[in-house]
Amino acid sequence: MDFVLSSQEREFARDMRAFFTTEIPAGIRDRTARGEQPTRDDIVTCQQIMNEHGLAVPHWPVRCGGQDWTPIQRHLWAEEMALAHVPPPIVFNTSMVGPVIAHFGSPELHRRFLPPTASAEIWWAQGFSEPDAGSDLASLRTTAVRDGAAYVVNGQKTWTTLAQHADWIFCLARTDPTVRKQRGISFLLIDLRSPGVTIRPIRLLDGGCEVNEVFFDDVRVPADHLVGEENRGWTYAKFLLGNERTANAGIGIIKSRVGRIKRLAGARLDDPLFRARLTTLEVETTALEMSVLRVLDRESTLAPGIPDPMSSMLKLRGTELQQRATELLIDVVGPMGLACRANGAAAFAPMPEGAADALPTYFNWRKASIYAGSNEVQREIISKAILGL
Amino acid sequence: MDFVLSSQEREFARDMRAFFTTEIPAGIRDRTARGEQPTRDDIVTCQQIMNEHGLAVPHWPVRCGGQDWTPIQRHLWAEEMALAHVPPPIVFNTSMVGPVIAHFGSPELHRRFLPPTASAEIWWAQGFSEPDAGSDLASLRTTAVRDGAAYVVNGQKTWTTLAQHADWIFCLARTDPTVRKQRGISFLLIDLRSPGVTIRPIRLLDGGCEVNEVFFDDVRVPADHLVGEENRGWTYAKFLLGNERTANAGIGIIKSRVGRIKRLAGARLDDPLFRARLTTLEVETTALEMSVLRVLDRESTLAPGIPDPMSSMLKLRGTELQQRATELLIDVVGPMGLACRANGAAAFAPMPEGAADALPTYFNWRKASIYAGSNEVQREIISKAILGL
Amino acid sequence: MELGLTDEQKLLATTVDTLLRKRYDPETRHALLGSPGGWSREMWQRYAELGLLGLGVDERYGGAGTGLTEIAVVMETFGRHLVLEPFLPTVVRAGQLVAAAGSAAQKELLLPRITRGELLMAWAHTERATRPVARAVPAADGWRLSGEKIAVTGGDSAEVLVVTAHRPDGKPGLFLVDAAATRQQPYRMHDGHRGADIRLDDTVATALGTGTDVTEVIETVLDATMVALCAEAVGAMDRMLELTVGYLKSRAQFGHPIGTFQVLRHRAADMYLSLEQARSMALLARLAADGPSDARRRAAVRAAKIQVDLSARHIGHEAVQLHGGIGMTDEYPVCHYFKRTTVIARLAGDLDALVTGLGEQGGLIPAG
Amino acid sequence: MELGLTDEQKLLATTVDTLLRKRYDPETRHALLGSPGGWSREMWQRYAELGLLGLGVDERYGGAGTGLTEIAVVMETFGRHLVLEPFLPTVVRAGQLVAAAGSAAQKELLLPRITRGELLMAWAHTERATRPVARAVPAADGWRLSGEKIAVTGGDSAEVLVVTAHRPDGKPGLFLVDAAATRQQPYRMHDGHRGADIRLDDTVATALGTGTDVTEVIETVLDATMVALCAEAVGAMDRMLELTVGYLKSRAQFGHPIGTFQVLRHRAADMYLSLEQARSMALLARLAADGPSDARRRAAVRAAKIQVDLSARHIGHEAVQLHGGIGMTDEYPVCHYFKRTTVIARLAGDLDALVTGLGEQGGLIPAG
Repeated sequence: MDFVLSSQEREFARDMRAFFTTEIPAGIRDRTARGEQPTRDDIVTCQQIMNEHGLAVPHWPVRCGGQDWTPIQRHLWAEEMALAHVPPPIVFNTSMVGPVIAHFGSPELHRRFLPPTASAEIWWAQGFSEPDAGSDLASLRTTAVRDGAAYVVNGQKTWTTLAQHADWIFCLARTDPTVRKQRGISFLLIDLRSPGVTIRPIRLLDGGCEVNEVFFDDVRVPADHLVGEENRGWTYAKFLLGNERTANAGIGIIKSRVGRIKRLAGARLDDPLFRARLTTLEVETTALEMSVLRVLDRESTLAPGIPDPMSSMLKLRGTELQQRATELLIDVVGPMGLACRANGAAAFAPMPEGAADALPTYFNWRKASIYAGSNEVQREIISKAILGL
Repeated sequence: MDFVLSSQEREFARDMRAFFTTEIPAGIRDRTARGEQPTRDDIVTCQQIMNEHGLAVPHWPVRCGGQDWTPIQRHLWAEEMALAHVPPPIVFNTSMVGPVIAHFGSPELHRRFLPPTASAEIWWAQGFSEPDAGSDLASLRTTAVRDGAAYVVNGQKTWTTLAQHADWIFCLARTDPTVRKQRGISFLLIDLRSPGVTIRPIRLLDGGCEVNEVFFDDVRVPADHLVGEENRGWTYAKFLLGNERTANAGIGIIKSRVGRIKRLAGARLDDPLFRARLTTLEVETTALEMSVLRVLDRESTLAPGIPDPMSSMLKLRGTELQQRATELLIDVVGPMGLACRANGAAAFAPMPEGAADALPTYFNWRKASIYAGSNEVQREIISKAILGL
Repeated sequence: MELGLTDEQKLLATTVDTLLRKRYDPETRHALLGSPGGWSREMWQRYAELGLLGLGVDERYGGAGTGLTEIAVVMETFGRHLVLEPFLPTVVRAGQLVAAAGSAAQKELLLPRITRGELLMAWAHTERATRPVARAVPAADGWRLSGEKIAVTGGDSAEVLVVTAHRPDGKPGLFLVDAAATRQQPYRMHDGHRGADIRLDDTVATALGTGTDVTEVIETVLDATMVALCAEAVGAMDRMLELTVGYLKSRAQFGHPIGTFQVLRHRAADMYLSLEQARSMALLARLAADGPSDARRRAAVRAAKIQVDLSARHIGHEAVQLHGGIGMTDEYPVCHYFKRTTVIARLAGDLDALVTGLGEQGGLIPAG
Repeated sequence: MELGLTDEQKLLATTVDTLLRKRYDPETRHALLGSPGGWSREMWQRYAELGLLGLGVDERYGGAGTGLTEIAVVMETFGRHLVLEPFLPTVVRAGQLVAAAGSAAQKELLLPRITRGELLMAWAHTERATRPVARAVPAADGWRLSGEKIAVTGGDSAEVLVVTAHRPDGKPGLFLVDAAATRQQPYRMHDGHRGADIRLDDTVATALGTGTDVTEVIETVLDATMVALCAEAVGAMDRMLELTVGYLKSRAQFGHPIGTFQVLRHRAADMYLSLEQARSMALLARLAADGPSDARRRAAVRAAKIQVDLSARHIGHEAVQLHGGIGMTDEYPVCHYFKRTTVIARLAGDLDALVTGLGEQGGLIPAG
């Protein structure tokens, strides 16, 4: 498909490939390629290497360490990273809190937070979701009450991904309960070591604990850890969510999953039904990739933080295809995949690759159609914002 | 699948098969088997033969000419009829107006209408749907105003199937506009030769005109052509619609379509993808057939006219499978099927069977998920009546 | 990366769309459907005047000298208006065959007349699987062809046919045949387009060009056909969604516009997804077809046809369903779009064959 | 036509359901999942007391002398409660193999102990496609087996194994093996059930029964396994829909119970369709399995497994999706049902293989 790219773009992609496949340790990439989850150290190591080369936060403003790249270049950077099996930089740092601080934070916040955010010295968690506010994010109940030079925060966040690795959390909290629900929300930066913070892991169906509940019990947050203006947090959150117009399509994830299936499928590729399912998935993935390129092609006409309603389509179809790819791998590994090998269960002979991760990944990836705005919410957006229904 | 039947039931099915394959003219059955539409004469001929043997209206009350059969026997009668490619009796006569007259009509209406309704001397049309009342049937606007010994009927019916063949029409008309919409409706029998009746055919996407608009312009209907009580028509309509608990599954239609596809498919059956689609359709059809039998098995516990909410499931899945069968036949006939052979377009050599009817039937059968309560309405019923949502 | 249209290409789309909005409303089209020829000679002349019939034809033969992009732009607009004129058979198929394989004299003879709207052509290529293949034998004054061709779009009105036939050396050949010298069974197709079955009995023919191996040319023009059909289907699906959304907004049931029912809104959203996926692949196919004829191009074009077929089934079914009964009527436009996309999905190979073929070629995404 | 259950069978269902409601709530089950053996010896004894472990066993060996229907009734209830005890491997698989093929002495030795809950067994049948098949060679005192078996459900706790192995004459044989004489790699499966890979190295074995061809027995017990799995899956899917509907009624978003959103209601309706289709086929398979072992029975059982797999994918995906995040958590029951049905759908052949196999056998509906 790279014939749609210009020769400069193809060269850029080659440069990225060269960078990722030579500078990132082969051990980390090989493990990722085999379906293992990267460790905290793996992720930090990779982000630091990228950061040393100016490649950790290319989409930040140039004055904050970003690159003056086109949307397609940013896409190729992410794509080549995925195809080289490099664990991506911490999304909460580089795609979420970083751009918000860069666009709305004070010079003091810039100085203090942007460099360690880019270099992964600080690991951020996202504190948006709450138990009683799922798709209805703005109905959140966590409160922040000003008390002298601090806010006192009380409440509970949930689905906080990788909070067990995190040093800080950026939170939406209600600072004015008297106005319409979107109006009274502020955007706060909170040190997770503060007294009154409790993190409780949530075990998921795949056996892992990648998400957590985070409780705030009279947590005092210095008032200068407010980003931007008080009560404007909803605007910043929308900016943050509107920024990633094509990432949720997960083209790199799908392509590397399909590539892995093809590498491992062996005789299964001769089964016409299996192959037809795989081929159809490839066709729809290619269509989605082309849709991503169409969105990127017009992205330069949009200011940062303005969502493109077509992103809803990319998220919706992308997550469906990501999920379908996980299902095909189960068929490749067959009965060898039924045992929980994560618990140290071995076999008498070396297990085929994928046997340990096929089912857990399939289970885990059911999340994709739920998180980041459930696919039902995306259909609402499409029917209203695009079709005018 | 007949191993689920008792030996008596199997014998009954054999008897029906023998009747249909010996008493019904082979010419008619052969044409139906080849996918041709039966003519008016074909239908009347078949119904008359059945009626002479007491087999046209087995589900009517015994005192009105029906048979004292079990639900499963009625099902086997319909199933064997379909598998023998016999055009079924006029559904408007035998399943709709007949049972309503039999249950709610006066002795005078019985005498006058039931025999010719059973024998197809009268061909009935159904006058329920109106242009502005699709799924919301009760919002109908046709009015019947009492004037001496007659009702004066004004309004318009639509989607009136085969009205071009019909002698009489049974109609829902509003006789009291002052009460809640379901309350003021009456059930009238109207001679289509009455002054003021106009029938306008509606051409459908397959090129045929199986449905019509029927206009009533000051049509005088003798008051004794009211069935039952004035303003109770909605009750009778619900009785009528609730009576056919399993017919909309169309098991006989699907099985004969699948059987025909297998007879015609030839080398296409060696295509693993085609065969897998066919096999999956067979599995789901068998599941549906078993669901039909489960509904029949408990049908004896229900009074006539009481709907079984599971019927919604049979209609919904049945029409989907009927439609899928039409799609497979297109693949069997290939490019030969693209020409409208109905317009006298011949070919240089005999055309493969199905070439003339595959696409028209596929187009025409899109109706199945729209009529008789659209599949969306069926999902409403299931979610409310069965799941309590 | 250049995905957008140039200003000239956008102008072309607008010009054609404006003409069709004015002159090709559903009633006009409806009347054409029932007319003897089934399409408008007057419109054909207008297309000629606009230069549409010379798209893809070299300037030295009176054409515009442009590529497949312009053809796709026109086909997409034609798809939105369900144009019945035989643009695909004459300009895209036969015209491109002549342009690619014809001798200078043949091009000189045929292409200017196509461009000026004076000559209709068609490509007789498809055969019944169960009949003997069409064969060409050399004769003193050229060739003689025998065999039967089916589903020849535009074959009813074409004056000159390009016919694919097996040569004695076993390779496929392309031949020019005077349509009047053949026997024809003309018909209307289910989408309203006209076509014919064509019989050749020792019929006089001339070889198209002088090349001995036209496999590559056939492949290229089949790819161009698929690109054109994909574009047309996208136009038709786009309009089907537009009609459906419009209907949802205007039709009331149970006291509300049915477009307020969440189920219908979400199903319209899924139709949009299908449409955009098809649009993306039609674009990819067009970009690929502008490139060299290699496995990558063939894979992209076939993949596009697969996606378009999948999308067309989904959108066609849902467009009719969401319209309810009105969607089934010949009078209301939506079913005509559904019928056209149904036929498109069965032209140039059915879905099972395309998926199997693409899979056997290794698919689109490399093992890794 | 007899589709319903007898009063005795209904009583059996109620009795088992009542026991499990009392003694097998999600918290209890959750604790068992993490316990060393992974299931409850105490419950096993209760099943024995209720006579469940003797279902399908002849009365002369202490069993109930009933058929597959009773087993299906129990399995469906077990599915609703996600029972972890090794009923399927011991009672349905190994037990039925012994009952069908064992010698009188073997039955006498094994079946009463199974029935009383004193003996656990498992059938080691599945192998890795890439490893050499397990082989049996005769020895002076019986047989010696070598090979590797995988995904042996209940293989971790079974004391006696039935092992399928190739005999020197090329036919499959069934053998009894003391589990202690084998090497085992025990594990938890993704659905919480326990199993093992088992290695035989010239391991002492006794032929099960005296018959020389056990193909038919293997076929029959594989069919019984599928019938039991289909019933269990129906119970699990039934409960998943119940949980989902309950959640839709209780969870509020945007100020309304989410069950008032039409999209979610219709998707629940589609789940109901899938469930009832699976229920119907599970019933058909059970009725078929009570009949003679012929092509018709095999087709019905495989068709049921196909429908159950299709329904399980649909219902499992939707149950988790409609629950949102909570459906992903280990603490909330729905994902455990989803995991169990996911595993069931991968036992006894995957969907592609089942569909291809059934198609090659001619399907279910005759040509006509």
